[in-house]
Amino acid sequence: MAEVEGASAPAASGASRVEYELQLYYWMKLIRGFEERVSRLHRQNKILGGVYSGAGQEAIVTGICAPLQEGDLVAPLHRDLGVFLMRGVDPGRLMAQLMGKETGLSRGKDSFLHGGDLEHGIFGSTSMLGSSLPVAAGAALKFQIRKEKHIAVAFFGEGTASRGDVHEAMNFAGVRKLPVVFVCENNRYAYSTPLEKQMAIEDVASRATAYGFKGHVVSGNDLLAVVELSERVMSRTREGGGPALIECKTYRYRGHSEHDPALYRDKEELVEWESRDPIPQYEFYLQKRGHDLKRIREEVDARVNATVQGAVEFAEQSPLPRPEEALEDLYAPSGSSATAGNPRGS
Amino acid sequence: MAEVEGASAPAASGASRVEYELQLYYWMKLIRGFEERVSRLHRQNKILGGVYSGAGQEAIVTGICAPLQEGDLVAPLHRDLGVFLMRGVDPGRLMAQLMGKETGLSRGKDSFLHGGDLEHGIFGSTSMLGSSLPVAAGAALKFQIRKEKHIAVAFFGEGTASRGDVHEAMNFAGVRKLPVVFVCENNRYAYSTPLEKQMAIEDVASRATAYGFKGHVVSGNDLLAVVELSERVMSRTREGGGPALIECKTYRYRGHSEHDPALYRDKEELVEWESRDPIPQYEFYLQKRGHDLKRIREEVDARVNATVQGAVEFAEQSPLPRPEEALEDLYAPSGSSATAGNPRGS
Amino acid sequence: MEATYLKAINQALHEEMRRDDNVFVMGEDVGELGGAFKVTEGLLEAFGEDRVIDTPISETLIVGAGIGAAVLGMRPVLEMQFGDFISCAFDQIVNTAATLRYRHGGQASCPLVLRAPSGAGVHGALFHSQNPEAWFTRVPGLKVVAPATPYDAKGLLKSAVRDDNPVIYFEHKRLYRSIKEDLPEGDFTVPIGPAELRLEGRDLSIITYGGTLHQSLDAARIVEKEGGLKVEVLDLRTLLPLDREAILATARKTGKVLIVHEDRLTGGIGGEVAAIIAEHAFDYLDGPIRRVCALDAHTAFSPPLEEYILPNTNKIVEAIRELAAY
Amino acid sequence: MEATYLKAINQALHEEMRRDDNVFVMGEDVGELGGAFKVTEGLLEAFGEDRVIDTPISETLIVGAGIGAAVLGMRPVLEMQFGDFISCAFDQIVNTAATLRYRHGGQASCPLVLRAPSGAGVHGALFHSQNPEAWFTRVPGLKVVAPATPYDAKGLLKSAVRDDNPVIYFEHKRLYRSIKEDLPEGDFTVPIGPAELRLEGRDLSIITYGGTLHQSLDAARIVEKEGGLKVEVLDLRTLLPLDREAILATARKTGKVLIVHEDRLTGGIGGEVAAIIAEHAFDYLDGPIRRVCALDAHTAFSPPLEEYILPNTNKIVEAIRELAAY
Ligand SMILES: Cc1ncc(C[n+]2csc(CCOP(=O)(O)OP(=O)(O)O)c2C)c(N)n1
Ligand SMILES: Cc1ncc(C[n+]2csc(CCOP(=O)(O)OP(=O)(O)O)c2C)c(N)n1
Ligand SMILES: [Mg+2]
Ligand SMILES: [Mg+2]
Repeated sequence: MAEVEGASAPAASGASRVEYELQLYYWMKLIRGFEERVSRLHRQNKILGGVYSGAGQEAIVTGICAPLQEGDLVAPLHRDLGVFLMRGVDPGRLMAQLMGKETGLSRGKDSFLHGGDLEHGIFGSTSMLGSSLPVAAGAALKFQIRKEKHIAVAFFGEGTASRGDVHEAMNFAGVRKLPVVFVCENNRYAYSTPLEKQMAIEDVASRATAYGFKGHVVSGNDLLAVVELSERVMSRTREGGGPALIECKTYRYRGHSEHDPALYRDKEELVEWESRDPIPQYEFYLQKRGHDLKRIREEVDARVNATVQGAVEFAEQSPLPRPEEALEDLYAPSGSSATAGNPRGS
Repeated sequence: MAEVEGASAPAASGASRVEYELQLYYWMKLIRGFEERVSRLHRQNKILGGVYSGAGQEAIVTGICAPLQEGDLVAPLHRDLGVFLMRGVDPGRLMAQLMGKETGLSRGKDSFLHGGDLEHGIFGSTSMLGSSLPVAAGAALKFQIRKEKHIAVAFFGEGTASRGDVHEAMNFAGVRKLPVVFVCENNRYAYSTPLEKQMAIEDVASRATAYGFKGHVVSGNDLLAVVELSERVMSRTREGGGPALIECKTYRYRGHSEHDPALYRDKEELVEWESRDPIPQYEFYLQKRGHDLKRIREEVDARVNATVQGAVEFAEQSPLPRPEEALEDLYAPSGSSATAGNPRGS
Repeated sequence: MEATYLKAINQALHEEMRRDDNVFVMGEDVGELGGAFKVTEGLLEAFGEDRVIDTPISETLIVGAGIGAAVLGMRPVLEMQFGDFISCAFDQIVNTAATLRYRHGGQASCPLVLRAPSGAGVHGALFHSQNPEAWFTRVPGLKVVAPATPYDAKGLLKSAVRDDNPVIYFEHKRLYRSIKEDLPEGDFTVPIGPAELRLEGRDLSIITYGGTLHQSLDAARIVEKEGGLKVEVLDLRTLLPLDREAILATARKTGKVLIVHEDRLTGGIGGEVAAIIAEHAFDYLDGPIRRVCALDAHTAFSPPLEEYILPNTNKIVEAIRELAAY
Repeated sequence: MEATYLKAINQALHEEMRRDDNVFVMGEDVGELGGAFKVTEGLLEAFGEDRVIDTPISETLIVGAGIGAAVLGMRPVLEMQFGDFISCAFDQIVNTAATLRYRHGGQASCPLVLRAPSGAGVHGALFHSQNPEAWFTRVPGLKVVAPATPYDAKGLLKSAVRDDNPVIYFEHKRLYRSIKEDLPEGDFTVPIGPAELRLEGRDLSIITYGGTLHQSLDAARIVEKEGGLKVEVLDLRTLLPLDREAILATARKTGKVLIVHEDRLTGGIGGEVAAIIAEHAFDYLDGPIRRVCALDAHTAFSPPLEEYILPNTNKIVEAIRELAAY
C-alpha cells in the first residue's frame, strides 16, 4: 500500500536552487492566471467548445513537469493546460489554439488541449480518456529500444483510471520495465461522479503493485512535495528503474467544464479544499526561505499579466484558418520521411 | 497478497457427501474423456475449426462448478468445455455443437464453445478474450437489483487478464459489491506467451485488492482444494459478501489449440506438471477415504465411455443445418417478449 | 403538449421505466447530474439508485454489463456520454451483443438500448461531433435508429426499449433544444423500420435522416418558392434495417435522387442507399444519384473549417438546382 | 523465385526490417512462435527481442503503443492475431491514429502498419472469419490496403511500411498457402492507391479485391468459354483511398458493373463503389449496378451455412449471366 510521501526541501541547494524555486512559483502563477483568463474568455464567447479548468491543481503540473528534460514525451489530459506552458509552448500559440486560430497548435483543427506539439515533446491526447496511456507506453518503448535516457509521462484523472486502456498500458509498462511515469490527478470527482462510485479503494496508487512497480501518493496541493517526489521518481525511471505511478490528491475548484455549476458537490468541501490552495502554501514556504514575498508576488503578477495579455492579443489578432484548410493535414505526403530511417543494405 | 490456500476435507460429511465426492470424480473423468474424444475427432476431421483442450485443468472446472445452483450464470472460456457438461447440457447436443450440427447449441451457427445455453445458465462467450467478464458483472448486477441469491461466474486465463475488459469488469464489481466470482485459470501460457511476458507479478489474484475485494490462490490440480475454496467463496458471495477472485494454478497439457505442437515449451515442464495430474491425485484421496478405487474407476470409465459414445453417435446422426437457416436467429421477433416484463400503469 | 427533442427523450425514459420495471438506465453521470445533457433528469428521484446507475468511466463495461443484464430479462437503456465514445465499447457492441442470439441458437435475446448523443454543428470538434452510425449499420443483429423530430425521438425510443434486440439510438445533440413539437398525450410508439415521407413531391427526391432532415426541408421550401420545384423528402429514421421499399418508391417516383447526411461522404449510409437504388430502380433514374454529405475530413473545430466541412441548406439547394437541371 | 502469399509477406517484413532499423514488429506471439500463421517466422532470430516484441493480450495497447513509438520516428508493424480482434483496438485506430496529424497541425505523423489477417472460408466461424475493412475505409487519416496476390502482398506491405500514415493491411487467411507466384529478385514496391486491371474486357466489369479476386477471374474465364463474354476484372487493392479513376474508367468502358466482395452486402465497400459510379458514370451505364457479396449474416460455422452465406464462383457466374442479358 502506498503511503503519503512527506514533503522535504528539494535535493539541490544554492543559488540555482533558489532561482529554480522562484521559477516554480512563476509557473504555478502563470498557469492560474492563464486559466482564469481562459475561463473569462469562454464566458465572453471568445473561446468556444468545452473548457476544462485545472484551477486548484496547478501544483501538480508544475511539480511533475519541473524535472522533465528535452526529448521527454508528455501526454497531458484535459485539465493540464499548464503542461503546454511549462514545456515552452508559446503562450500566444496556446491561446490561439483555444480560439481555433490559424496560429494555434492544430491550426484550428481541434479544440482546447487536443492539439499537440511534438517539438516541445507534447502528445496531443484525444478526448477518449485513458487512450493516451498506451501511447505514452509506446513512446517509452522507443526510448528503451533506442537506449535513450528519456522518459514518457502520462497524466490521467482518478475517473480515467477505470478505463481498460489504463490497465493495458500499465501492465505492459510493468512487463517491459518501461521508462514511463503515470501521474494520476485524484481530484475526487469525475464530472459528477465521486470517488466511491469510481472505485472501491482509496488510492489509485495502490494499483501499481498489480503491475509490478511502485505507486506513490502525494499531496497534489503541496508543490514542494510534488517536486521532490517527481524528481526522485523520474530520475530513478530515467536511469532504468522502470515505471512508476504517482498519485496526487487534489480537488477541482470549478465545475467539470465551464458549463457545469457542479451542484452535486458539497459547498463545504470546496471551501475546505480552497483553504489548501497550493499558491499560498508555496508562498508561505518562500517567505520562510527568506524571500520578500510582497515584492516577488508583485513582480510575478506583473510578468504573468503581461504574458497572458500578450497571448490574448496575439491570439485575437491571429487569423482564422481559411475554409479549404479543412482538407489539409489529413495525410502526410506519402513516404515523405521514409528515407529518414537508417537505410542499410542496397 | 494472496496465499495458496491449503486443501482440507469438504465441509459437509456423511453419506450424501460421499456420493457428492464420487460424483466429482465422475465429472472430472467425463470431462477428460469427452475432451480426449474431441481431440481425436478433430484429427479425424470430424470436428472442424479451432479446438482448445482443457486437459490437465479438469479439476478447476469441476471444483468451481460443483457448488453452483440453478439460476446462477456462468461464462466459460475456450478451455472450459467441462462447464457445459457439469451444468447439465446434454452431451449429445454439446458434441453436435462442436460438429456444427443442427442439434448443437447454436444450431451450427458458431463453432466450439461459442454457443451458449441460457437454459442451463451458460453464457456463450465470443472469441474476444475477456469480453465475457463485463457480461458476468452485468448478470450479477441483475441478481443484485432483483435481490436474487444467485451468483455469476466468469472464467478467464492469465493471458486474458491483460485485457482492458477484465479491469473494467472487476472495478465495477468492486464498486457495486456485485455477486460475481472471477476465476482465473493460470496455466502459465497464453498460446506461446509465458507468464513473465504477460505480467510482472506472480499472482493474478493479487490484483483483486486493486478493486477492493479478495483474491485467493489455489492449486488448480487439487480438486479437493478447489472445491473447498469455491464452496466457501461462493457462499460468501451469494450471501452478499461481494465479488471475489479465485486463481487456480495449473498447466495446459496440449498445445494452445490442436493445431499447435507447442514447441516453445520445455518438455521437462510438461512432465513435471503431468506428475501433478488432478485425476490420480483425487483417486489417491478416494482410496484414503476407503473406497475401492479399482471398482469405482472401472464403473466410472464405463459410464464415461458410454456417455461419450452416445454423444458422438447422437451428433454424427444429427443433420447439418439447412443452408437457408444461415439467415435465421439474427433477430428476435420484434417485441416478442416485451410484455414479459412487469407492466404497471396503463 | 409541446416538447423539445430532449424533453421527448426524457419523457420516453420516464414512461418506459414506469411501465416496465425491467427497464433501467446506466451510464456515466446519469444519476444526480441527469447526464451531460440532462436527458436523464429526474429519473434518479423517480426510480432510485437501483434503476438509475452511475458507472465508472468504463464504456466497455457499460455495454458488456448491459448485455449481461439483458440476457437475463432486464431492459437496460445505456448511455454513452457522447456518441464519440462508442468507439471505446466497439467490441462489445459488434461482437458480443450483435451475435448473441445467433450464437445461442435463437434461444437468447439481448433487449438493450444504447443511447448515443451524436452529431456536429455545436463546436464540438473532432471528438464531440462524430456521426458513428455507419459503423453499426453494417452489423447484422443490431438495429439502428436516428430520429429527427421530438415525436419520433419519443416514439422510437419507446419502440427501442420494447424491442428484443440491441438497438443503437442516435440522438442528435444539435436538435436537443432547437426543435419543439406538440406531442400527443398518452402512450404512442413509432415502429422501428419504416421511413417517413416528410414532404411529397414529384421532381426530385431527397433521402436523409437525423440532423439534416431540417436543412433538407428548408432547402425544399426554398427551391419551391424560387422555381416551383416539387421536392420529395424521405426521412429514413431507421438506418438498420433500411426501408428499401420507401427508398425505391421515392426514387421510382421522381427519377432523381439526392442523398443528404451529416456523416461523411465516404462510407456513410448514403453509399448503401445509392447502391440499392442503382441496383433496383435503375430503369427509373433520370439522372445521377447525388450526395451532399460532410466532406471527407474529421469535424474540425474552428468555425470556418467546420462550416466548410458540414452540409447545410445552401449546399443542398445548390445540389437540388444542379440535379433538377440535369 | 516462387513464393506463397504468406511467404511474400514474410519476405517483405525481413527486407524492410533489414533496410530500416526503425522498423519493428509487435503483437501477440509474433516472436518465438512466429505468429499464429507463421507470418513473422524467423524475424526474432534475425532481429532480436528489441525489434520483435511479444505483447500481452492487449490489442488496445498494441495499437496505442505503436502510435507512441511511431510519432517518435519508429515504424512499427503491428499484428492483430486475427483481424477480428481489431474491434478491441478500435478506438486507438479510428481516433488516436487517424486524427493524429490533423490534431497536431500537420507537425506529426504516425507511420505505422497494422496487419490484420482477415477473411472467411476456413471454417473460422463468427470470430475468425470477419472482413472488417469497411469499418476503416470511412475514416480519413487512415489508408487501407487488401492485396490479393503474392506480388501485391509483398509490394504493398513494403509501401505501407515506408508510408508516413497509419496503414491497415488486410491479408486474406485463405490465400496464405493457396496461391503462389514468381516474385522478382530485389526490392520492389506496389504503390498505395492505384487499382490494377487483372483482365481486360468489354462486355461487363467486375470490381473486386482480396479473396474474391480469384473467384471473379475464374468466373470470367467460365463465361468467356461458354459464351464468349469478355469480362473486365478490376482489383482495387487499395480500399482507402479508392482509385476513383480506374473505377469510373472501367464502368464507362463496359457500361455494366458487377461488384464482388467477401464482406457483407450491407455496408460493405461495394455500396461506396456503386455510389461513385451512379454519380459520376451514370450516363454510361447500360444496366443496374449489381453486387455479389456475403449475405447479411455473421459468417456461420457449419459448412452448409458458411457456403450459403459466402460469395463463390458460381454465384458470380450467375450474376454475370443475368447482368449481361440485361
Ligand atoms: C472514454 C471517455 N468517456 C467519457 C468521457 C467524458 N468525460 C470527459 S471528462 C470526464 C471526467 C473525467 O474524470 P477524471 O478522469 O477524474 O478527470 P477530471 O475531469 O476529474 O480531471 C468524462 C466522464 C470521455 N472524455 N472519454
Ligand atoms: C482479444 C483477443 N486477442 C487474442 C486472441 C487470440 N487468442 C486466443 S486464445 C489466446 C491465448 C489465451 O491465453 P489465456 O488467457 O492464458 O488462456 P489459455 O489459452 O491459456 O487457457 C489468444 C492470444 C483472442 N481470442 N482474443
Ligand atoms: Mg477527477
Ligand atoms: Mg493461459
